[in-house]
Amino acid sequence: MMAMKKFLNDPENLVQELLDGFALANANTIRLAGSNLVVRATPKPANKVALVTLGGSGHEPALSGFVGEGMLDISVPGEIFAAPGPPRVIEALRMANREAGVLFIVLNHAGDVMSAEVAMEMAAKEGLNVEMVLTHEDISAGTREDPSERRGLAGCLAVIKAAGAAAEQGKSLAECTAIAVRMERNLGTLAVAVQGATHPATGDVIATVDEGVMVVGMGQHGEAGGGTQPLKTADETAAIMADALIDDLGLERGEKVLAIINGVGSTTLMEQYVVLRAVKKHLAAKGIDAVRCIAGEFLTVQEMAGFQMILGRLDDELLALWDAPCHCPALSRK
Amino acid sequence: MMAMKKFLNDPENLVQELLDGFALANANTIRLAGSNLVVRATPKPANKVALVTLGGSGHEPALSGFVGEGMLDISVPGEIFAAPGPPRVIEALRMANREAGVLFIVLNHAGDVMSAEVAMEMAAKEGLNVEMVLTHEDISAGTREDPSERRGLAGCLAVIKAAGAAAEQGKSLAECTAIAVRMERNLGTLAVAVQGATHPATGDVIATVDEGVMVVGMGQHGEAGGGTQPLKTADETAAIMADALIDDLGLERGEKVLAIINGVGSTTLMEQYVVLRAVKKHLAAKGIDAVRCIAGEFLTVQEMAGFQMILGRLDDELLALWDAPCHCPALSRK
Amino acid sequence: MTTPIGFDGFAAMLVGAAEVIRSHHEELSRLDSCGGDGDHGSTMVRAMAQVEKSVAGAAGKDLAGLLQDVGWAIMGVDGGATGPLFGSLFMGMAGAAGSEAIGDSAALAVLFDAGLAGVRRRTKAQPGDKTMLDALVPAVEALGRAGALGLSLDEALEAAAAAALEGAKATRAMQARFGRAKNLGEKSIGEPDPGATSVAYLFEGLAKGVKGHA
Amino acid sequence: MTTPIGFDGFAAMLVGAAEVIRSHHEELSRLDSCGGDGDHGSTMVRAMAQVEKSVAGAAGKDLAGLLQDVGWAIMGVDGGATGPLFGSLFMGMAGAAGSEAIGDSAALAVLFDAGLAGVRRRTKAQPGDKTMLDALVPAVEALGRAGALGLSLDEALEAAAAAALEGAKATRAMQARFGRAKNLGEKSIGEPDPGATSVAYLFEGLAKGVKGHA
Ligand SMILES: Nc1ncnc2c1ncn2[C@@H]1O[C@H](COP(=O)(O)OP(=O)(O)O)[C@@H](O)[C@H]1O
Ligand SMILES: Nc1ncnc2c1ncn2[C@@H]1O[C@H](COP(=O)(O)OP(=O)(O)O)[C@@H](O)[C@H]1O
Ligand SMILES: [Mg+2]
Ligand SMILES: [Mg+2]
Ligand SMILES: [Mg+2]
Ligand SMILES: [Mg+2]
Repeated sequence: MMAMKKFLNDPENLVQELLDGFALANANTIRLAGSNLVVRATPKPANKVALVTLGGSGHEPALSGFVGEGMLDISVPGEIFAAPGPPRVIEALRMANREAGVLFIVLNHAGDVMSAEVAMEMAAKEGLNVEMVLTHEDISAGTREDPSERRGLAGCLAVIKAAGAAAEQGKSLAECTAIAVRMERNLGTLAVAVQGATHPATGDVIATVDEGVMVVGMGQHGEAGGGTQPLKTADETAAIMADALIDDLGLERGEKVLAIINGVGSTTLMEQYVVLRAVKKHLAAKGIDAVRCIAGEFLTVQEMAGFQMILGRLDDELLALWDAPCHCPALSRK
Repeated sequence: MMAMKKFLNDPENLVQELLDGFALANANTIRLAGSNLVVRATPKPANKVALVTLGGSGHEPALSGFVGEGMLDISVPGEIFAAPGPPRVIEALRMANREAGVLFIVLNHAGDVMSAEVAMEMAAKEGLNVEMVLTHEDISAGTREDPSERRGLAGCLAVIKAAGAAAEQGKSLAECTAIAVRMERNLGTLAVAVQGATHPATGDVIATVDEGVMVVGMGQHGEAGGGTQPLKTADETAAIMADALIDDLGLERGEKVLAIINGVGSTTLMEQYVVLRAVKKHLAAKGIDAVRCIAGEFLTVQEMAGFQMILGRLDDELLALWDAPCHCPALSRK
Repeated sequence: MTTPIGFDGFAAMLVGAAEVIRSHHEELSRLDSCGGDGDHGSTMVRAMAQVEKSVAGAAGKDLAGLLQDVGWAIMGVDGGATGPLFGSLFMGMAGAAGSEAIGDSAALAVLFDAGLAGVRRRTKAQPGDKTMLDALVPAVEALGRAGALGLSLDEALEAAAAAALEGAKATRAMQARFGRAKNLGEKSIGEPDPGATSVAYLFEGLAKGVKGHA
Repeated sequence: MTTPIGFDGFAAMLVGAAEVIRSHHEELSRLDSCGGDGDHGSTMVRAMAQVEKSVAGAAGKDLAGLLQDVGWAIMGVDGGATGPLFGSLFMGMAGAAGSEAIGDSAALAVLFDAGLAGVRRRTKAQPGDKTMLDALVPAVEALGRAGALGLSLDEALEAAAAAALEGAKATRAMQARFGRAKNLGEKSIGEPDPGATSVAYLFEGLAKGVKGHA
């Protein structure tokens, strides 16, 4: 495995330094408040539902890069690849708490869920008005019926976008929650990796990929999509992954979907565009219309090479919510 | 050097495929027109100056990702790392031509300049109203007095932003040109690389960096600029590079600057934030105020690892132009 | 010894635990490198610093208050699963603790039972899944047996430490079914689980601390 | 031969050049791999396909029209420096060509002189800088000498091809001062320049084409 070729200082200070730089780079959108909570520079009116999330650092721009108009209100960044502890999470929930309520979106990873659940127990005791929604849309493990083994990957972007737009429109907490759940239940994500990554603080190898192969469903056992296999062309890879997602989601002719290609680090935007175009074509050949398509680095894993493909079934309301304006460091729609 | 770990199809079709995906991913901002020219989805009113640029592909999101409100009107993408030929460039100039005039921004690379000059000769014959401005802000070669050997790197972002905002405000071609030149003359860019890259179409190694070293002064295609040294911390690297830029620009106590950290590919946003924060601090210690700071991948070089540091002296007008709204695939300011 | 364990006793035990765990942090990170991300040692070091800080800051509080503070402080280390799991142990104990000192090993067992219950609310992992539970469950069971047999407080803690160590060692042959190491599948067999090893050092330190205090 | 070279003659020469260059495209890419980015062969293949296409499409035009179309088509290959440089060669020639055929080698020399001038407007590179100029300049000079000596058209083109080849070979020992290979500094010494090699093949093909046409 490669040596670290990173521009870093003392690993002890890494998270603080990256948050300081993040805040500097996005001063007109977000700021740090309290115990390194990431909040909007211009707060959302208090009569609207607030959105909160939490998650480890090292995945920039996720998740704090989703804080902004039409998206999140508060993100609680943890240590590198490690969830923040419950004290900062409950601090965020208290800060967000309001009559309109708080929607708390949590990606299904053990540490995140543990922290979230402790905070939710405290929130209940304190009488905070919070609903929690778990995202677990990675199709490489578990089943759609029992998604408890399914991880939350970059598909959270679509959930946050839909619920964030609904909140901005003044929808109730119950409505926002229902929208988040509906988007989540209609999402699938599948990852492919061609190069591993190192933990930037410990220097530990956190994933390896052999030369000349690609691993579909990285991090799990790769049941869907065939797991470890020889590196294929962009079009072949797109087809394999899209078929696994179509199958899992039960997508049918005539349906409309959102397609996202999320680069995880070293894979270029150029390649992401090539793959996005392949997905669009592949779906079209099956009568499925990718009515909205984007590509970019939304949730990364250091210098890992590969991407996550996300498909989401869109009904008219979810489509309109996707099209609603937003402005956060990682995404901007007019 | 590493083997290619890229998701690609037939290299012959690479540029077309990436442009198709790019257009798909940014359908509400840009579209393809004519011979693969990238134009705004919603054209700028004809009574305002138009901005045009050209450049090789493989540097995504640059340069076509700078097309949009408050930025460019047309970009002419070339082949991978190779300028488009004059026919498509003159096509773009004709398409952009208007009474208010066209500002043609060209990065100083031999092929780009040759194409631009042929097109400018034709434009003159045809009576098109075009002014050309060259960007050559890489301080690793040449001198500020004779910048002919200085390449145009990611600093073009600041030039396009300033001139684009001026054009949007209805300033004349002479005014827009003067602004572009003033921003360009007050810019410096310095690049550092810790890992090379391959040409995605030919598979050729286009830059190599030995293990454990960094090369300061390595630019878009790995042109050596001296400066091979052991890999240093983020803070040390930032200080070395910032000092070189301060020196070249003759920055003094009390001055205001724009600071941009441009990730070139594999270097994470996390690292870019850490470096950005270091630059801000380093400048502050010298009494120079980095009043505007951003980080991100604006102009990349495939899987190369490293970044470009850009400093630009800001007067009140240039600061206001930087703050003006814009909305293009690579940058969005409200 | 038969001195009841109140605020001071637990404070000494916790400081003992912090010392032992800190002295093994490199081993803990190395073990986490095998199947995880190599940060368990540094996370435990941060957690133990929090423990010592809250011990110092809790002066004047009762036992429940001390345990609550310690649990909450551990929760705050932002170290992924470790914070909520180890934090829940102490917060669970805090819920069962009163203001009186712990007079015998049966009362100590009740306290740790509540701590284990707190941990179990955070994870579905069972003994055999190669997690901290593989050390914690036998340690708590040993305390229960000690209570039933009427052993002294330090005998009980020594038995718990021995059981935890045994349990941690046994994880070497197990395949991880929780935590990051789960992704390794069968390759997770061969080294002990870092979290279970931490629990073994925790009980070793508690037992040492109680003696120092006596 | 003494047949004047008009549209048909130049068309045959250009097709001859396309054939020779295409048959060496792998070598050209390999040479570009040493100091550049390995695309010179494929760029020249695309350029030559454009040449053939515009030869076919220019039917009915005069010599100036043919050369103009060919130059413009080469410019359109989007291949970095190659398009404007080789395109300017032919567009420069077009500017000096009339509607009449080229009757002798002196007239041919005038034409190529204008082509070279076109190239020189695009670059400051001089012979010795390890670029296409190292083959082009001696080839055009050879044509000039042939014109002065009153050699036949095909003798003139053979002399030009020989001079171009000589010039291209000599670039092996040179250090690149223009183009991507410049970045290699001294390491650019050791292999011939791809662009100069292309020019040599271009003249070889032109000379072959003119004979085929005779
Ligand atoms: N879901 C879980 N249930 C029980 N114990 C767990 C779980 N996840 C992790 N652990 C324990 O935590 C240890 C790893 O701790 P640490 O490295 O600090 O956390 P992380 O895995 O977040 O980096 C594992 O060895 C295991 O004992
Ligand atoms: N500035 C220049 N002046 C003269 N010739 C040049 C210049 N730049 C490149 N060349 C010629 O072009 C050749 C490389 O062509 P090619 O590989 O097609 O272009 P690129 O360098 O854009 O990839 C070089 O071998 C050299 O002969
Ligand atoms: Mg990246
Ligand atoms: Mg990248
Ligand atoms: Mg760990
Ligand atoms: Mg080349």
